[in-house]
Amino acid sequence: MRRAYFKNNWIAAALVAPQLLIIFVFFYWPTAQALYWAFTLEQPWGGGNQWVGLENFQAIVEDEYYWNSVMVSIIFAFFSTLLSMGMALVLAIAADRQLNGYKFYRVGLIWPYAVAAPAVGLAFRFIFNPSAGLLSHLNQIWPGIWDPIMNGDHALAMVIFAGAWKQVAYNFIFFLAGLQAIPRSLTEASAMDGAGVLRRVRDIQLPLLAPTAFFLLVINITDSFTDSFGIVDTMTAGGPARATDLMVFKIYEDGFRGLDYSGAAAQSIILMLLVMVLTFFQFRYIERRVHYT
Amino acid sequence: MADINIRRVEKSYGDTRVVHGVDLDIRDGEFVVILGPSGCGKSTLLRMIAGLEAISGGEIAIGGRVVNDLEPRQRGCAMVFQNYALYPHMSVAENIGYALKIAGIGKAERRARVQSVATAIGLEDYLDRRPGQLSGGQRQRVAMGRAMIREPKVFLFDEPLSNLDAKLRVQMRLEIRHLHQRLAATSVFVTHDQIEAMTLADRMVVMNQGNIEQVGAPSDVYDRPASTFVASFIGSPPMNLLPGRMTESGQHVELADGQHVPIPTALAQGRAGRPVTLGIRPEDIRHGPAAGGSGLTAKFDFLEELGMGRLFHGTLGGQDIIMHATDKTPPVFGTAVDIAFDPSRLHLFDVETGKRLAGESGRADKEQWSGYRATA
Amino acid sequence: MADINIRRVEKSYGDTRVVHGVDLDIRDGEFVVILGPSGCGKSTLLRMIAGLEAISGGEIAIGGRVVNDLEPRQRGCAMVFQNYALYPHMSVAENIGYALKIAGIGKAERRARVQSVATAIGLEDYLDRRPGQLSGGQRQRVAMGRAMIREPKVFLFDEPLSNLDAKLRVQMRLEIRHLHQRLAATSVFVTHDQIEAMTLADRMVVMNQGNIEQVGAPSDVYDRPASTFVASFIGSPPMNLLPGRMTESGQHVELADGQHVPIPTALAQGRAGRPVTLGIRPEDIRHGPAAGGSGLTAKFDFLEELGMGRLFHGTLGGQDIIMHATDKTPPVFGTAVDIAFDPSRLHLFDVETGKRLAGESGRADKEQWSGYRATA
Amino acid sequence: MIERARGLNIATQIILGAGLLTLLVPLYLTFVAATQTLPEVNRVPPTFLPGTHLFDNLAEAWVRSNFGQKFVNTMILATGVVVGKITVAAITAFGIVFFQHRFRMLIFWLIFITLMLPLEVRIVPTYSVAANALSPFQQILDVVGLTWLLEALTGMRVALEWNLLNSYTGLILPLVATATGTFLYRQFFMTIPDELVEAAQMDGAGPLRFLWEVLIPLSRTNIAALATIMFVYSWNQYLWPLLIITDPNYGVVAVELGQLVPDSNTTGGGIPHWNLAMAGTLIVMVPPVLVVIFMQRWFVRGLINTDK
Amino acid sequence: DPIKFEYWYGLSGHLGEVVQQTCERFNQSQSEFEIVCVGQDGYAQAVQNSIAAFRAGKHPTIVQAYDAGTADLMMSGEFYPVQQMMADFNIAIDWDNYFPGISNYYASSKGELFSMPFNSSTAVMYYNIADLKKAGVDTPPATWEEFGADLEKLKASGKECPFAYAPSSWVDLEQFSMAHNVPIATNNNGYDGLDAELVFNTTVHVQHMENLKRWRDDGLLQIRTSQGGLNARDSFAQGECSFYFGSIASHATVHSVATSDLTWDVAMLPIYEGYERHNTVVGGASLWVLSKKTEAEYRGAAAYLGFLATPESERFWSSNTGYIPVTKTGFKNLKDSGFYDNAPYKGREVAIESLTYTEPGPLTRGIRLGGFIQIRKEWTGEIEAAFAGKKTIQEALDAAAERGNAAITKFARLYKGKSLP
Ligand SMILES: Nc1ncnc2c1ncn2[C@@H]1O[C@H](COP(=O)(O)OP(=O)(O)OP(=O)(O)O)[C@@H](O)[C@H]1O
Ligand SMILES: Nc1ncnc2c1ncn2[C@@H]1O[C@H](COP(=O)(O)OP(=O)(O)OP(=O)(O)O)[C@@H](O)[C@H]1O
Ligand SMILES: O=P(O)(O)OC[C@H](O)CO
Ligand SMILES: [Mg+2]
Ligand SMILES: [Mg+2]
Repeated sequence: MRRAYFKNNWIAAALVAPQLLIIFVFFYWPTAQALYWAFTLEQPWGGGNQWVGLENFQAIVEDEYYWNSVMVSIIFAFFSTLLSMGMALVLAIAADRQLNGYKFYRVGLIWPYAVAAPAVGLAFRFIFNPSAGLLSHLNQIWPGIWDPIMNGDHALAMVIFAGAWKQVAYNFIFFLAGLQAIPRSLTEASAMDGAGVLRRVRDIQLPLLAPTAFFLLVINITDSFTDSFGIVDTMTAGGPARATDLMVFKIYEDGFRGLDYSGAAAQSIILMLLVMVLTFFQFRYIERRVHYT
Repeated sequence: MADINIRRVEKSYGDTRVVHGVDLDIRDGEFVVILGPSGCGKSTLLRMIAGLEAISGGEIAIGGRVVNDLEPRQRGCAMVFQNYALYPHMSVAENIGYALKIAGIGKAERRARVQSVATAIGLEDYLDRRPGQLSGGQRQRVAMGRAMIREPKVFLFDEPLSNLDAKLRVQMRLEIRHLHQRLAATSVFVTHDQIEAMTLADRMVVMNQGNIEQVGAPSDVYDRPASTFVASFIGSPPMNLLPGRMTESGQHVELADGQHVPIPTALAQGRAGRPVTLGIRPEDIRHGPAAGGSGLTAKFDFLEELGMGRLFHGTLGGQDIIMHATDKTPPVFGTAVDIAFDPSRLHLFDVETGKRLAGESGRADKEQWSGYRATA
Repeated sequence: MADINIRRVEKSYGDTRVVHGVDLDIRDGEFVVILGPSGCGKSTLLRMIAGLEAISGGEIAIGGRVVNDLEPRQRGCAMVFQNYALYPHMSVAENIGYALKIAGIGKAERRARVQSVATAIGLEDYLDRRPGQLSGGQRQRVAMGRAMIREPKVFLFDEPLSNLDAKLRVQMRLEIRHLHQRLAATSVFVTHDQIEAMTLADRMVVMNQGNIEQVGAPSDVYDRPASTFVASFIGSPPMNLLPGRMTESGQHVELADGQHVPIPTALAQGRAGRPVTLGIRPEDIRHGPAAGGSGLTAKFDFLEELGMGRLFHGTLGGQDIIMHATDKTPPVFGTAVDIAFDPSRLHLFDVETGKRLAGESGRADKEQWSGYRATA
Repeated sequence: MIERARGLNIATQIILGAGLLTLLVPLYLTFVAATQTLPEVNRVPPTFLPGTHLFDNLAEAWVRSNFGQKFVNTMILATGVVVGKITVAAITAFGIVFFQHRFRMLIFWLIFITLMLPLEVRIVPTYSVAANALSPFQQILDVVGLTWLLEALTGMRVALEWNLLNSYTGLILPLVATATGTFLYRQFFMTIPDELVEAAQMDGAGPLRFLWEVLIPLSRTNIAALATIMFVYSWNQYLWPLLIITDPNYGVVAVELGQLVPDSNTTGGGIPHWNLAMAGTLIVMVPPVLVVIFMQRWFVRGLINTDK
Repeated sequence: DPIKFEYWYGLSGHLGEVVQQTCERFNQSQSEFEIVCVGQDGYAQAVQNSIAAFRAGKHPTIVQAYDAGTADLMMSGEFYPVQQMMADFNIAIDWDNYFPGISNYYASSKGELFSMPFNSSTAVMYYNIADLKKAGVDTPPATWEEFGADLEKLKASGKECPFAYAPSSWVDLEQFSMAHNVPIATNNNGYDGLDAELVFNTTVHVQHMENLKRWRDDGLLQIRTSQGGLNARDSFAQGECSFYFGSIASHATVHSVATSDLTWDVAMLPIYEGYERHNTVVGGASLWVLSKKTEAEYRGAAAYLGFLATPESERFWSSNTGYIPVTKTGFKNLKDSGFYDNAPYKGREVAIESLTYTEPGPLTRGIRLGGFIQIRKEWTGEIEAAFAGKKTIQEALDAAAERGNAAITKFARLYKGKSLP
């Protein structure tokens, strides 16, 4: 716990004021408005609204496609996080061994981070194109084995892969930083204790990376729930047959595109609650296990 | 069978050589302390023994087997690190038992051995704690326990006490000694603290800039430092070193201010009229007219009270000196006062090389001194 | 005009009180060292003087002015921190001159003053370096320079030497002393190292668990500790404390194994037959049959070579004891050997309160002892 | 450390190679597509070897999308966000970490929660706010009756208006408001030793001086990391500019990129010029990739103390 | 300075560029006004963004709104009926000159035109002449039965992809139902009241969708969407597939992207045997003038719309895009000048023919359903599910109808107490 503080709280107020003002205007005010809409029927052109209580929520929870969207989001979150964190972790551990070419790999693995999501989406549309892309060869051998256009599972897999790809570099950076922060003497101590490289990874590095992994888990999961719009929009537009209808995409689609502001507002509220609960849960139950001091 | 033989071992990082062809033989069961200032290559040497650092040249053998190319785990050494390097995510029991776990030793046996080690280091009540929940001394003991449990042939310590406060340091020192008495494993202990080195070592190795300056029993090194470097590195406060010149008669050294210090004649051989460095330890100086008569005088400025004696700070022959006095003579400051020392406690060094003058071998040296003492 | 008056000062964190109504007067220009074990409240007290910690009760006045509600910068104190707290991104010159810069002092004057301070602390050649490029001792000096440059009325030091190695510690100690002699600013120095305290202090304040145990000149505290706590805290190795019982005659203390230790009669007053704690410092014990005749015996197990003397570890009256011997008597281990000590060097403490027995005031105590010494 | 693990070393190299390949293949294909003509791009089966039209495509994409101006706009956007965010985040984190007031945790959570509701889902109300950033205050005035009161007293109607549509401010401000930077700083500030604060206090420094002369210089690597993240983030902004910018003079690159592949659900979209789109992608990628490569050393270092 | 006003349009790509040109032509034609035309990259976006902007008070004066948004706009009431506006600014327009099928679509029940007909289209069948010939077919199919048979023949002739298909409510449901004179919803497709109910799950539409699905299962039809790279139109234009259904608006685009050796033409949608062909309905978009603008801006808007209605503008628009002329004289002029006789314009008259095949009846007048954007989405989603084999066509259409009805109900509730103008 910090013990040295400055006393002048007026200055503190002045310092936090800009950010609070901006988030009040651009975040809380609009969110409050959305919250209000969730309990009304809001005319798209702003002509007026009627208070309907929990009806919008009721409609949502009774809609099987809403639950489909929740499921899809959870699957997406789980697998894209697993995939990107898993891959980043393996690569970071490999890179951390600092064999020949380490610097080259480090740069090579970091810079995809800079590529914009729309560009990722476009590139992946290309690659996963069943008739023209890399996988079209597969289709020539086993026709129909890869069909993200009509096969929902394939489409979801494709979106997951692209979503994961986008995150690998970011996760890699954090894992590498985390690994390099592990004191060298611990590695040496375990080497003296008789542990080989792999054993060390398992017994020392992985456990000590847990705080980093936790941090990334929160970021990745939150991100996969809230920041997946771009990829879905460019790759599948939620289809086919709602197989990639992630919650945030559905909100945008129903609200902004379908002009159902109220229903979308209700969905936003649920999404926000869900993300908060997830974050809270992660903080409460996972963080406790991963911090050592 | 765990003697360690170090032959012309060198270490270079890129172009800079930090260990220059070191030779050292450590006998089975011996407790050797490597002492030297920061950056002199102590840790590097130790880590080469451990296998944590590749050897750039020469050869290290443990128990007669050359280990240059062996991995750390194949060398049968255990090491205690300066910052302990405990695994923060494991409990004390897991930390201690980790090596056994890797060796594939069953749970029951592991528990039993961890238990017995924990008892030995007095941590039986802390087995379930994480290192973060322990005090410095307790962590240090865990680090020790972790090394002990493997019953290694060789114990390596890299300044394991330097993070502890003074009180704990004294206590841990004793524990390490007891440990060594019990296990009788060959031990190499690195430190830059000379008290630690003196109290722990069977034999001390004093290093300087990648070279060994002196090897010997602690009292030998203290009483007959092989060079001005060793003389000033060992002893706190350090030995007073005064530039002077051997008189033509060879019976005295003349200091910068013209005072004459009587020296044992044996030392003068062939050096009459030549410049020398005269060494005398603070505790070997005392107040009062010299027993021999022709008294020396020094001027003191202030004293530091140690409780157990006092340190007088002043000048002699234009040079700062310190006298450690245990008597309660009322101090006189600012004017010349008589001081005295037993000539048998004097040290002479070559001005240029810094090497100790007189008989080359320690043995000869000793005899010479005791001979002198007897006749004095 | 910078005496410091501390009146019934208390500090609580929530419900736990960590400083219990401390009273202390520090004279202008005095060098006071606060000594005590970790967690006893030294830093807290110091930080309340500095204004870094709010005062929960009582009053602190500096130069006669109550400062309870003043901000740190208004109190005219400078502080040297344990880890130096140098600004890592500023050069040495910038670190030292930062306070002046804040005070709005012009560049030219600032440079001149930084220069003169740097010369005083011997860092003229390092002004452009960053703290990261300095050795521990140099950093410590920068921290000192930073405090000096403001020419503060009061200097506060919070264990400024504890991160240095032994050698540097000795050297920095001297520098702090010199500094104090030159500037004559009131200084409060916190440490848990008793050597530091002894050598530096005009007056020592020994604290324990938020209370002051003893205040006095270092030699007073060393020679006449007010309690077993002070006795065992000051001195390294610490005073040997042996449980015993005053004989009916009041001339001896009988130890657990039945041996009798002669004591000065003055101490026995009204305590005949009652249990007491007998204290004797390691350096006050020596080999050999007591001068008086009726010898004591102890059994020794091993010794530690210090160069300047040796520590014998053993037991007396069933209790571990340590003897610091400077003679070169060949050690005998495992069997009873004669030891002796001057009764005038004995200390007696109440078993229950731990307080020193005999005259309540230090002065009376002193006279009594010297009286005894004269007749012995 | 002496380690004899040849097999493992080879495996490590293979893993790294494969990982690099996986990450780079999409980028490579982007490059390949950017070097081909339209028919070559659309050929089945595709060729994975670069063609010869890279520079034609780059030039064409550059001209067609008027990237010159878009680059300037995006640079202004990115710079604005980077500078704004670094500033706002730093002072906010400072206010939270180094002062002890009752609302610290409340403010912390107020900011933290903003991470959880993305722009996409509150886009319509946010848009209204962007059209008049003072509208919340106006509405508050209206609701509490102040507007009415003032009108009654002075005869003047309070009409607060600050339109952010089609402006750099509108592009920048909402992006500045998010929480990421504040967190990074908070984490870093928590590692600053108390003594440093106290030393500054003893030296007579007030909070602002401490912030400016001690904290900010010490946060340089963190600033570098945050700047990199924010630059990439704002350079790649898509949805928000798409929404609030209707004047092409304020257009940004990512939106322009999207326009190279028209919405094919509306008639007339024309054939997607994948070759140009990919050439555009390459062009658009250059600045953030350069920034990341240039900053990666500090980037990694700046993150080390933040994740614990 | 000229009076500036904004116009947001949804057309993109080549067609979007032509829209820009109309703006430039207008700006050059006079100096009083300056129209600022902003492409919104898609019909849907144009409407959404306008709504968002409207709510914020920053909307454009004119917006191009597609057919599906018509009911939403009408019910909002937030527009300036163009017929009224042109009258207010004394710009004479011969409203009777407009094709009735077109003007009806955008008019109130009393016949007042709310928005300006602009880019009008209808769905047609694009076919590859050479491929058909190779398969032994000389005339394009007029019935779906023939169409099915032709697919078989094409396949037999070695064509991998006889039919490029992407589910499109506009073609498969809306234009199809009009051509067959079957209802999409009760209340005459919503014209008679907001409380309409979808019935497309009970008409020949079901059979048609089942056929499509069967063709796909038989490998006669390939799904081609932009998500898969080449969309249906481009698959056709590249010669990969022999048939494709889409808007006549693409006529110009197909010309511009077709491979040089592609021989192709368009024809009216096939009809199932036993059904009588009716007129198809107008698609594309019209221009709406939104409320809450200044008089000056309205004056500018009126001038622009007037400018678009001139024969030269109409000619410019129709010749540079595939959209049909919206006035009878406009069509006549073009036709008389031989415009439709030669490539690249030859064939576009098929659209007019389809639109005017019969007089618009109660079921072929158009669709006036609230929340129709949502309904299209539901339909697409369900059809995709059926194509993916998750349900039968009937189940899919039932679900689409049910969900669509919910949207209609919600819309009715949203505007409780109001009725269609
Ligand atoms: N990885 C390295 N690369 C280059 N030089 C190194 C490296 N490790 C150590 N050195 C240098 O080798 C010399 C010896 O280092 P070593 O750690 O052995 O010193 P030491 O005697 O243990 O000192 P200390 O008491 O400070 O631990 C030093 O000068 C150091 O700077
Ligand atoms: N912020 C705080 N909240 C609660 N307790 C505190 C706080 N700061 C210090 N303490 C407690 O107050 C007591 C005195 O602390 P202080 O730092 O003054 O000890 P110290 O004598 O300086 O010890 P050390 O030698 O370890 O520095 C300790 O028990 C400590 O745990
Ligand atoms: O492609 P268009 O412009 O003919 O329009 C088709 C439909 O009407 C859009 O809803
Ligand atoms: Mg070392
Ligand atoms: Mg302290």
